[in-house]
Amino acid sequence: MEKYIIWLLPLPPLLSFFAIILFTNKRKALSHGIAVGAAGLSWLGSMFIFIRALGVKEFGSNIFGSSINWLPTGSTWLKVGVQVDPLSAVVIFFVAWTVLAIFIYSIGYHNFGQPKGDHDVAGLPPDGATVTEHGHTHSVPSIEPMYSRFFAFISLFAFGMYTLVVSDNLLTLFFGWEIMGLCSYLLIGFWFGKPSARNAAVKAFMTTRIGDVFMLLGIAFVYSFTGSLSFSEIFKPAMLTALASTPAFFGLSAAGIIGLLLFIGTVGKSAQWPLHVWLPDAMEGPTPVSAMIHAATMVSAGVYMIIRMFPLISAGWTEGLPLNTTMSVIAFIGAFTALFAASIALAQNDIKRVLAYSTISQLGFMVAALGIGAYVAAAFHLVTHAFFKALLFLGSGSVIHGVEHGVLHTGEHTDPQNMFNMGGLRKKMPITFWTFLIGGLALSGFPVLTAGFWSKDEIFAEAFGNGHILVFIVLAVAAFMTAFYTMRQITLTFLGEPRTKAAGHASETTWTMTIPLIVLAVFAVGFGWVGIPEQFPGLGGLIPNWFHAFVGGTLAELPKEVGFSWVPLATSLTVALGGLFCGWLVYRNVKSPEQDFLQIPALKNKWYFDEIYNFLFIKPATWVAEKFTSLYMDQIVIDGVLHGVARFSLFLGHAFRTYFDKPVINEFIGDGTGSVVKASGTGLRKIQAGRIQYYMVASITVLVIFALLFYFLLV
Amino acid sequence: MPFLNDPVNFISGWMRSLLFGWGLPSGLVTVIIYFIGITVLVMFAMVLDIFLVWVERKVVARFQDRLGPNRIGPFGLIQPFADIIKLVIKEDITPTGADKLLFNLGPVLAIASVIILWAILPISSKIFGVDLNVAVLYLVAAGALGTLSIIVGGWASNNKYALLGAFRMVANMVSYEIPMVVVLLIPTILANSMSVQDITQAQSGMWFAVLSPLALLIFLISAIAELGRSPFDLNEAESEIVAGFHIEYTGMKFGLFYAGELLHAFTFGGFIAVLFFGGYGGFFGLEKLGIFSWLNNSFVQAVVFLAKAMFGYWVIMWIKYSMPRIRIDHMLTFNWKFLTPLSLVVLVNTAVLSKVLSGLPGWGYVLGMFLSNLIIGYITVEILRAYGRKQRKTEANPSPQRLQN
Amino acid sequence: MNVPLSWYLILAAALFSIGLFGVLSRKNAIAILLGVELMLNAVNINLVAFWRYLDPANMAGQVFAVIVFAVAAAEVAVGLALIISVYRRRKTVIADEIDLMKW
Amino acid sequence: MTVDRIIFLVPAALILGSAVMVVITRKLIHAALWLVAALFGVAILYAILQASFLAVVQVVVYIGAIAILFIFAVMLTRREMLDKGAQTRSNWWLPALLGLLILVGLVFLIIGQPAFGQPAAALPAGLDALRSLGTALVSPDAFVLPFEVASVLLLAALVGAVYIATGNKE
Repeated sequence: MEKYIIWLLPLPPLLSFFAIILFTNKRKALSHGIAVGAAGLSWLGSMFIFIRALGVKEFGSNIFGSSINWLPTGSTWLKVGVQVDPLSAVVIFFVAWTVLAIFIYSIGYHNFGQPKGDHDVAGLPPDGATVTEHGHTHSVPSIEPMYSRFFAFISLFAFGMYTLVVSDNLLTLFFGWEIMGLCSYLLIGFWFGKPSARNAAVKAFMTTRIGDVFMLLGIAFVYSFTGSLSFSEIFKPAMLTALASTPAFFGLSAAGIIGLLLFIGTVGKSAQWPLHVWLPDAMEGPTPVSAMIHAATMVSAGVYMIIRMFPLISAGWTEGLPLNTTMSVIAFIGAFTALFAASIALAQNDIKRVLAYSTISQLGFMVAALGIGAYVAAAFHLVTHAFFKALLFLGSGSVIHGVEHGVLHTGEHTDPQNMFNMGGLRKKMPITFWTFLIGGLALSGFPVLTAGFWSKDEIFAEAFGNGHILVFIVLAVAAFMTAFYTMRQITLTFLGEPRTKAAGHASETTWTMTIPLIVLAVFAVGFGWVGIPEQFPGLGGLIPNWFHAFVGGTLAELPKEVGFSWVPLATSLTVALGGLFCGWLVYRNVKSPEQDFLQIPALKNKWYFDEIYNFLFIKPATWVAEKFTSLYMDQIVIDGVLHGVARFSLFLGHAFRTYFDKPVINEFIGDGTGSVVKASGTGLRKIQAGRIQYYMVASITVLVIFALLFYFLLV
Repeated sequence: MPFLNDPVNFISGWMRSLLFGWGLPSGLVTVIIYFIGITVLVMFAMVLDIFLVWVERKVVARFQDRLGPNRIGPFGLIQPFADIIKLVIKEDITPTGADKLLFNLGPVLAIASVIILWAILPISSKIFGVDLNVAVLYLVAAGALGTLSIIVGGWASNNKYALLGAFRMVANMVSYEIPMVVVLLIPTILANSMSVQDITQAQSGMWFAVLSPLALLIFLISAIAELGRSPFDLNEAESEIVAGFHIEYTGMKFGLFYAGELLHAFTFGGFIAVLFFGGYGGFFGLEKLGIFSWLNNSFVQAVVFLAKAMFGYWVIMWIKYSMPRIRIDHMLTFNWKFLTPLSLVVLVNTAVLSKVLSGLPGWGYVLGMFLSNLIIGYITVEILRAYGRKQRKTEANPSPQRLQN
Repeated sequence: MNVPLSWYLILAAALFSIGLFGVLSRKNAIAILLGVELMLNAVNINLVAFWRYLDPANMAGQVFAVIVFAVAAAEVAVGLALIISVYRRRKTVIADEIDLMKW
Repeated sequence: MTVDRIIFLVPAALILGSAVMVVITRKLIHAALWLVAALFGVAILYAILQASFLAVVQVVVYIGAIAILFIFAVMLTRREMLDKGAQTRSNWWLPALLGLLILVGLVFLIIGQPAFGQPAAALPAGLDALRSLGTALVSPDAFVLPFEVASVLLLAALVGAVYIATGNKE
C-alpha cells in the first residue's frame, strides 16, 4: 500500500504542469486551482507516508520501497524505484509542507483577483493598475501577466523535488536534481524582460552545471565500480568496505573520490564556497517564491544528497577516529562557507540578499556538521532550517509586497527591497512582524523556544564533543554574526519609525500570504522539540529524543548521542543572545546607510568574489576570444599565412600556366585524361547501382570475408 | 461396464494388447492405434456430413414451404448417396489455363481445414481427439487454413469471377476473424483456460450463453461470416459473380467444397455448443444428483453434444434461409465499425466484471454478468437507432452537393 | 527428447542460409520478403530450441519468439504496402528495376 | 535412430525442402504456398519442442495473416497470371556461395560446441509453460516493456501500412 503511494507522490505536480501548459494557460483561477490541488494531493500522500512511517518499529531497517526493472543491461537490469526511509521521511515532511505553503502563498503574491495592469507585459514584473472608484482614481497592484505559467513551473519544480526525495537510486535522484536545475533557471529568469534576471538565470544554470558535471562523473564512477546505482546495493557493508579499501587517484580510496565528486555536486546545488555566487543573484526571480525555492527546498536537495551519501563518504570511518580526507574537505568547506557568507550578510541592505547569504551560511553549517560526522545533527538542521528559512523568505516577500503597496499608493519612487527604506512596519503588518520575528529568532538560535536553537546546539555539541575545536570556533563566530545580522534586519525593517512615506503606507497582505506564514511559524518553533538531547539539563528526557532515534536508524548502526557538556551550550547561549542584543543596540538608531559602520567595501562587495571570478575566468576567456584568437591568431597569423599562400599561389599558378599547363597538360594529357576519367567513371558508377540486392551481396560478402579472417587469424 | 463408461480407452487398450500379442514394438503400436483413431474420427465426420446433406435439403424445403427429397428411401434418406454417385461419375474438368497443382489442392485443403477441427471437438468427456491447452487458438488457426483453401482454389481457377469471389471471401474471413478471436477470449476468461474440456467443465453450473449472451451473438455472426453463408455469402453471390470461387469446379471437387461447407457449419454449431451451451455437459448441476448420474455416461454425453451441435447448425441454417445477402461494403463496415468495437467492449466488461464479481455467491455472479450484457446490448441498440435515424434523415433530404457528386 | 540441440541449430542455420540466398538472388521484391520470412523463422527456431534445451523455467526464449512474430507481422505489412505503392507508380516489382537511387 | 529423431527429421525435411522451393520456384504464388508449408513445418517443430502456444500462433499469424497478405500482394502486383522469364538474378551463384559459406561456418561452430550435443531434459514438473508465458509477458519484473514496445511497433506499422498503401487521394 505505502509503496504504491510513494510511486504516486511526484505524479500530481507533473500532471498539473502538463495540464496547465497544454490546456489551462488562459484560465488563471483554474491554473492555480490545479496546481494547488496537485500540491495538496502530494501533501496528503506525504503525510500518509510520514504517519505510516512513524508507526513502523525500527523503520530504518524496514523501509517502504519498491523498484522495477527499467532497462536491460546485458544480463542484469538497471532498476528504478522509490523508497522512503527515515531520512527521506523527514525530508518529505518538510518538502510537502513548504511546497504547499509556497503554492498557496503564490496566489496572493501574484495578486490574484486584482485587475490587469496598465502597462504590464509578459516578462516584466507587474507594475500596477489604475482603478477608478467612486469618482477618484488610485493605483493598485496588478496581476502577474504570466500567472498560469508560474504555477506550471513551480509544479514541475515540485515534481523534481519529490522525485529526488523518493528515489532509491542515484539515477532518478539525478533526474529530479536536473529537473530542479531547469526549473530554477526558468524561475530565476521568469521576468526575462529584465536583463539582470536573464543574467542571473544563466549564471545560476552555468554555475550549478559545474557541480553537476562532477556529480555525474561521481555517479558514473559508482556505477562502474559497483554495477548498480541503487542505494541499497551501494550501501551494503561489503560493498562499502570494498570501496573504502580500493585505492583510486591522488592517494584517496574509491569511496573518497566518489564522495568528493558527489560533494562538488552539492557545492554547486547548495551554493557552497566557491560556487556560491549564483544564489544571491537568484533573488532576481519573482520575489519571495523563487527565493524561497532557492532557500528552503532546492538548495536543501544538495545537502539531502550528501547526507544520503554519508555511508559512502564515511566508509571506513567510525566515530572517534580522525576524519578521512573527504570528510575533512567537506568540514572545511562547510565551516568556511558558514563564516564567510555570514560576514557578507552583515553588510547587505537588500532584505532578500541578507537572507540569501544567510541561507548559504546555514547550509555551510549543515555541510560542516556532516563533515565532522554529525549525521543526525546535519539532517536536523536541514529540516528546521527549511522551516524557518521558508518562513523568513515568505515573510520578506510579504514585507516587500506591503511596501510595494505603499509605493503604489504614494507614487513615491523608492526601492521596496532596501531595508533603509523601511522601518516601523511592526504596527502596519503585525502578522508578518510576529512570524518574521519567530523565524528570525529561530535563525539566530534563540534559546529553548525555537527550533534553530536545538539543531544548532546539536551541531555545536557534536563538534565540541568529538574534538573538532577549530570547526567549533568558526561555527560559533558564524553563529554570532547570524544573530547579529538577523537582529539588524529586524530592527531596520520593523522597529523604529517609518523612514519613507511608502513604508508609512504599507499594509498587511492578504490571507493567502499570511496563512502560510503562520503555519510555517508553528513548525519553526515546534519542530525543534522533537530533537532535544536526552542529557540536556532540565528539559532533556521530558520529550524523548525522537529525531535522533528515528533518523539515526537510517544508518547501519545507530550513531551515538554525544555526551552533554556545558561549553557548547554556554557558547550557543552567548552567541545567540549576545548577537541579538548587539544587533539591536547598534541599529536601533541607525537611519541611513551612512550611519552603518559595517558598510565596509569588502563586505559590501561580497569579498569581491564576483570580481575575482570575473577577473580569473570570464575576462581571460573573453580576452582569449576577442584579443588573442580574433585579433592575433585570426587576423595576423592565419590571415597572414592565407594571404601569403594566396600570393604565392598566384605566382605559382601563373608560372604553371605559362610553362606547364598550356604545353604539357592541354596538349599532351588534357583530353587523354579526360577520356580516361570518363571511362573509369562509367565503369565505376555501376557500383552505385541503386539496386538493393547488389548492396546486400556486397556487404554480406565483406561480412563473410571478415568473419573468416577473424576466425582464422585471431581465434 | 468399462466399455460404456470409457469406450475409446477400452477399445484402444484392447487393441494395444492384441497388437502386442502379435509381437509389434511399442512405438509402432502407438502409431497404429493413433492412425486407427484418426481414421475412425474422420469417418464419423464424413458419414455425418452425408447425413447433413439430407438435413440441409430437408430443412430448406420446409423453410421454403416445399417437401424436399422424398423419393429415394424413407423420407428421402438415401438421396445424399444418389447425389454422391452423381458427383463421382460427372466429368472431372481441370481448365486449361488453371494452375493444376493448386486447383486440385484447393478442395482438399477446404475439407481438411474442417476435419482438423474435429481433433479438438469434445464429443464427450471421454471421447475426444486431443485436449489441447490452446484449443481455442487452434480453432482460429484452422480457420486460417480454410481461408487459404479458398484463395488457392479461386486463384488457381484462372477465372476472374473465381478470383473475385476468393478475394471477397478472404476479405470477409480475415475481417471477421478479429471479433471472433476477441470473443473467443470470453469463454477463456470465464473458464480460466483455453482447453475445450476445461471450458465444458466450467459450464457444468451455468452456461456461458447466460453469462455473456452478447459474446454468443458476436460469435454466431462471425462464425456465419467465416463460413461464408448467407447473409455473408458474397463469395458465391450468383447474381453478381456467377458462383464465385468454385465456378470452375465440377464433380467431386465441387462436392468437397460443398461437403466442407456443410460440415464446417455443423462443426461451428458444435463449437457454439461447447463454448456457450456447456458442450456435452451443462446440466446445471443436475448430474451430481444420484438419480441423474446416468448423465455422466459417455454415450449420453455424446448424444447431448450432437443434439446441441445440431441445434446450432439449425440456427445457422435458419439465418441462411431467412436473410437476404448484404452488400460487401456494408459487410466490412458492419464488422469494423460495429462488431469489432462491440466485441472489445464485451471483452473488457467480462474481464473486469469476472474479477469484480468473483467474490459474490453464484447467483449474484450470474445475474451481474447477465445484466451487464443486457445493459451493453441496450446501449448498443440505442446507438444504432440514433445512427439509423440520422442516416435516414440525410438520405431523405440529400444536400445539393451530394446530388451533384 | 532424444534429439541433440545441435540438430535444431543446424536446421535453423540451413533455413537461414536458404532465406539469405532467396533474399539475395530473387528478382521479385515480394520473393525477397519471402526470404526474409524464412530468416526470421530460422531465428525463432533457435530461440525456442534454446528455451527448451537450456532453461525451460525462464520464458525469455518464448517471449522473444512472440516479439519476433509481432515484428515479422509489422515488417510484412509495411513491406507489402511499400511494394504495392511502388507497383502503382512504376508498374514493376522487380527489385533491380526500382533503382531511382542509382548513380 | 529412434522414433524421436524420426519425428524431428520429418518436419525438418519438410521445412528445408519447402524453403528451397520458396527460393527457387518460378511461380510466385507457388513460392508463397511453399512458404506456408515451410512455416507449417516450423509450427510442427514448435509443437515437438512443447511450445504449444507458439505452434498455434505460428499458424494463426503466419499462415492466417502473413501468407494471405503475401498472396494478396502477389495477386495485386501483376497483370497476367504467369511469371515469365527467369525469377532469379543472373549472378545467383554468388548468393548461393555466400549462403553456403555461412551455413558451413555456422555448422562448424555448432558442432564445435560439445554442450549442444546434449538431449533435452524433461520439462520441470509443474511448469505450465502457457501460464508462465502469459505471466512473463505482462509482469513488470519480466517482459512487459518489450511487450508494450512490440505492441506500439505493431500500431505504428498498421498506421504506416495503411498510409502507404492508400496513396494520395487528390
